[in-house]
Amino acid sequence: MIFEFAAGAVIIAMCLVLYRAVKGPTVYDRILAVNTFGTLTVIIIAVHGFLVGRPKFLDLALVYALINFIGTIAISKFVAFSGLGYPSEDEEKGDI
Amino acid sequence: MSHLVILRIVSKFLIPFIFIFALYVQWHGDFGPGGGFQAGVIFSSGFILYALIFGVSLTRQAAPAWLTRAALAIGVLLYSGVGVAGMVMGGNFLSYSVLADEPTHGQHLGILLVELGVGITVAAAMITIFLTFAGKDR
Amino acid sequence: MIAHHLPILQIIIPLMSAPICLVLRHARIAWVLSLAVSWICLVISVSLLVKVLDGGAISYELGDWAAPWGIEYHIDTLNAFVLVIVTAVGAVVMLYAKASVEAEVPEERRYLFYTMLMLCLTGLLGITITGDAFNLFVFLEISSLSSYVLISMGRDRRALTAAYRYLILGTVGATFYIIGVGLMYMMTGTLNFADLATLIPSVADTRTIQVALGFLTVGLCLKLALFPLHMWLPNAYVYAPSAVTVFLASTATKVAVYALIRVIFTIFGAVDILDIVQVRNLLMTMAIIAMFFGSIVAIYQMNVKRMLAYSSIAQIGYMILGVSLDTLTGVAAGIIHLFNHAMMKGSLFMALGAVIYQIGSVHLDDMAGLGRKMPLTMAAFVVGGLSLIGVPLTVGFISKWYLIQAVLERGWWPIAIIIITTSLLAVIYVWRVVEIIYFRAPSGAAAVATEAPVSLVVPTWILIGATLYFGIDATTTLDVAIAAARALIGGGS
Amino acid sequence: MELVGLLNYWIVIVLMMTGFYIVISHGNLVKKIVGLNVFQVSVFLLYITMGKVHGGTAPILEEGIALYSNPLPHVLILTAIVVGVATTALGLALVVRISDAYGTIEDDEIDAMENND
Amino acid sequence: MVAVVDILSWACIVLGAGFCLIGALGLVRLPVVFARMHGAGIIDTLGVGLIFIGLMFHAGFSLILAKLILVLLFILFTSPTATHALARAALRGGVDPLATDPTEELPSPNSNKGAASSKT
Amino acid sequence: MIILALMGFMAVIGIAMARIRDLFAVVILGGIFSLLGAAVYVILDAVDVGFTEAAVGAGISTVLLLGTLALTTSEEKVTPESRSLVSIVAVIVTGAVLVYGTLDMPRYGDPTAPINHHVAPRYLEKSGDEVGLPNVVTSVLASYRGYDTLGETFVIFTAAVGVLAILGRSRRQPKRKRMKARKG
Repeated sequence: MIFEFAAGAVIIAMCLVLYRAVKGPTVYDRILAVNTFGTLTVIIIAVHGFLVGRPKFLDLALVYALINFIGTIAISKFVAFSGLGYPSEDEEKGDI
Repeated sequence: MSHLVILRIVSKFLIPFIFIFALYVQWHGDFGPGGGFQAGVIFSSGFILYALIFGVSLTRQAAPAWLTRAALAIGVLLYSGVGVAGMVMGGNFLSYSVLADEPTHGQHLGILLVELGVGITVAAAMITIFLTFAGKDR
Repeated sequence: MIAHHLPILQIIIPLMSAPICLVLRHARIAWVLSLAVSWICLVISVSLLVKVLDGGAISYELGDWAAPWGIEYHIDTLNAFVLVIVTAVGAVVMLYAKASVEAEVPEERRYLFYTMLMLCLTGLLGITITGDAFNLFVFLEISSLSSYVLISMGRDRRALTAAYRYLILGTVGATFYIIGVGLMYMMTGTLNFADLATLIPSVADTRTIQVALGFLTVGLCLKLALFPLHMWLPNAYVYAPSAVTVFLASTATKVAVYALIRVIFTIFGAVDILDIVQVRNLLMTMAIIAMFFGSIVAIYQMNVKRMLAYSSIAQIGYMILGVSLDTLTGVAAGIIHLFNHAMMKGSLFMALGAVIYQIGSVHLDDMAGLGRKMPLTMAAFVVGGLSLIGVPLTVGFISKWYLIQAVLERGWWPIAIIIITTSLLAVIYVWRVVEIIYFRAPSGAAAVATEAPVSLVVPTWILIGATLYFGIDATTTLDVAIAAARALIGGGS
Repeated sequence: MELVGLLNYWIVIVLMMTGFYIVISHGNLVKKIVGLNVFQVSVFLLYITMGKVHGGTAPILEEGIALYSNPLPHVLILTAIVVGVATTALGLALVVRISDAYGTIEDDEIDAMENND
Repeated sequence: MVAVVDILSWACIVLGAGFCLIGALGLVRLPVVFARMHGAGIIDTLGVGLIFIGLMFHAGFSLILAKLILVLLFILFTSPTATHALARAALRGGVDPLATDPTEELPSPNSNKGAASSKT
Repeated sequence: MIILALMGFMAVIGIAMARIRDLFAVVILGGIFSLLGAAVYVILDAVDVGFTEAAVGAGISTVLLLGTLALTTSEEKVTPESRSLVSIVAVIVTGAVLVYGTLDMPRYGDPTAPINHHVAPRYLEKSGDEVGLPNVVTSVLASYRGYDTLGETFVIFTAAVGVLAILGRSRRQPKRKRMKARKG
């Protein structure tokens, strides 16, 4: 019962956050929304585990959190520098 | 973004845990969700995080091109090697039961090695792909 | 011992050679390895064919798990025959590749080229040999991904867009295929071809299965470039490196046709669902349109490679027409045309590759007068062209003869007339090239051209030799094709 | 009301068609790839949906649990996800090269340039 | 005893869920990105924290508790860091932290001029 | 209920992705789409798949898409109307065919569906004895259908080598050209 309530509340919160993600207006709003959305997904997964009575799979929540973090960093970095890395000019990096 | 102190410290602190988590996922795949593929991706995501914060060239020092290339090949060769071993030991290709005295032991061994192969290849592949993209000049 | 493992060795040897090529990082060694592997594959596939002809279908259970639970390799006459086609072309292409690749691919990417070619070969063999619907998808993707990369290695920048468009359409096709497989799986609970064939009849009248058949057909037709879904093909063939064009033109679409035959005749063979959904009539209509469209568009092409690409679309039409007839002769004609078309298209594209090697272009105007400058190559081209038209003593005649016979058996003489008409259209486009290469004075690069190197001419003539040999004495190929067709039409697997 | 059991499938089909629409209607090369991703994820959902059993749980054996969902679709989709990401990576690599060679990633503009070539 | 734990857990989860809603509302209603970060912050700390603490009461002493603590710790570490990185990026990108009018279009290199959807 | 809500979100995001022209926003929404998809997989009991989709779809794919945008451009031009009309027709026809196909399907979650009776029960009942692992997905993945997984590994191998072949720089390439390209 309590878990259903929590899941419902989180879903409503997701709805609101989703509105922000779709609406924008700036990229930063979207990034913020994505980050929050990821957190909410982590909650949903954790709560769902308890809801069905098999809360063993919390490793998944950890992966979600991790990916969420990396994704946000990557996006922020992309926005700040328009690139993902610093390919330094004077280096020989034989990729092939 | 390397001048951002907070980011650097937090990620330096996190990256070892990411690798440990990847290893956990790799070995825990038999009992819970996870396995070679997921572990490989998580392992590579540690590298990706490092590359995002500290730059591609530093990451290339940690994972040089020859190493990732070798790992790519080693992973798939390990997988198919297990299969061939099954053939040599008298079963069909990829039959693990003949690898040890008892079928279930053989299965365990085979799955362990095979998942390891998958993990190595996937990690190497993801690192290669990411670094090739991030290291390309505009 | 070894004989028992032949089916898997067929796949695993080229598969494992790819990572070895990657670590060796040396173009020459990679080529030698690929060459050795491709010839070993040819030997294996021929011995498999012999074995199948002697002792019936072979089944190989991977991982020692019995069929519906594990994955099974099931080799009957049809796939043994297709295996021989693929490996034979692969072996000859490897001979051809060295000189051609050295001219067209930068030094440091050559070992990657051979790695990819090995993976592509493996993927095609894997599609052919497998008895499991999802395993087919996995190998389909191996071959597709590697062929996108191979195409993108062409020198022209349009190679990139050709590869990209092929990637998008190919992936859509593959996704349609897995939707179809998913729907079939949903209704039957199995993925094994033989198992599907026994279970499908009981659910054949459900709408889900009908839709599944539709999606499988559309997905595979995208891969095999049947008429309205052929958009990716011309550019991909034109801008790919020559060796890749030869390889893909003579194997990739053939294997996709094989997969379609497998779906229609093995999985859905035991039911008359084909009549319910009208798949067969649709295929036939499309095949006939493809024959006309391909031939007519080919006439207007100035780039000879593109001309042959459109002619391929027409030839695919012949194959599908044969398959859609659903009679013994028709299916046999379709199957034998797989083989024959692989031989003649392979040799034609090889000849064009030699031209590119020497004068750097296959534009019709640039090729003027080449008949005297490169006599051997151009003679090969002419023989290949004659075979494309269907002149007696070449393989093209055999397949057309059987196709017409099959059509007449059904009493559909208008279609026979259509076949003859499109052959006449082939005369036009082949004649245009012949006229220019023999009856015009050479100019530009062609004026100083010389005969192509031996390593290009010999593989070309190997395939031309096959074209002539199997055109004169078609008993072997015909026997195999008819045996394969009989196994298919007999219902079930 | 027996069609309620199909509602999930219908939503999945809507998702699939959204992805398919993005692939075939948009001229931007990156967006096509994004659409392909959406398309594939939805097809994966189709498989996973058909593997679900009411009252079942994740197919990880444990004492005291009798009903599990069907593991086979999961296995197939694991494979398919890998294939999907492989295709994405290759497609994006091609897009980068195309952008280098043509200076644009719009299909129409590339077409125009190719016709001039 | 059991009842006390249950009530505590209920209270935590209800509170946490409430904070999630408040945070989400803030994300929608607040004017600019820097202000909206506060809403996100509520979800990332109080929302997640309380819900997870509530779940921990349910889990009791087991491996699940350890995993819950790990996930919670991870989120508590990474969320502020991510928000920090985002704030830096937004500042660099030219979003004016003092702007109050939500309708004001803020110039930034990547702001989506094309967000207004086209009728496709 | 949770599933329907999440799938509904996915549909909303999908439509938004089709309409928004800022590619950057599209990629971000794509990330959410994958994350939601992953959550749906988990709720539908496919924990392994959810795991993978989260790591791959939401993680790697998004990062790669961002990398591509960084190397190209992030604004999409308008698509001609005629083309989208044709596409809409094609999509509606395909969708209608699929919906037609669903009508005879076993209902969602039906334990008596054929899919749960032919091949799968053996995995659930016997894999504990035959393979001896609690995670049936791993048993099927690595043992029963281990050959598919071998193919899958080769697919990712192909992709990595292919990306190298398409994008990789040679070390013999002169540096000056690259420096100039970067400055320019």
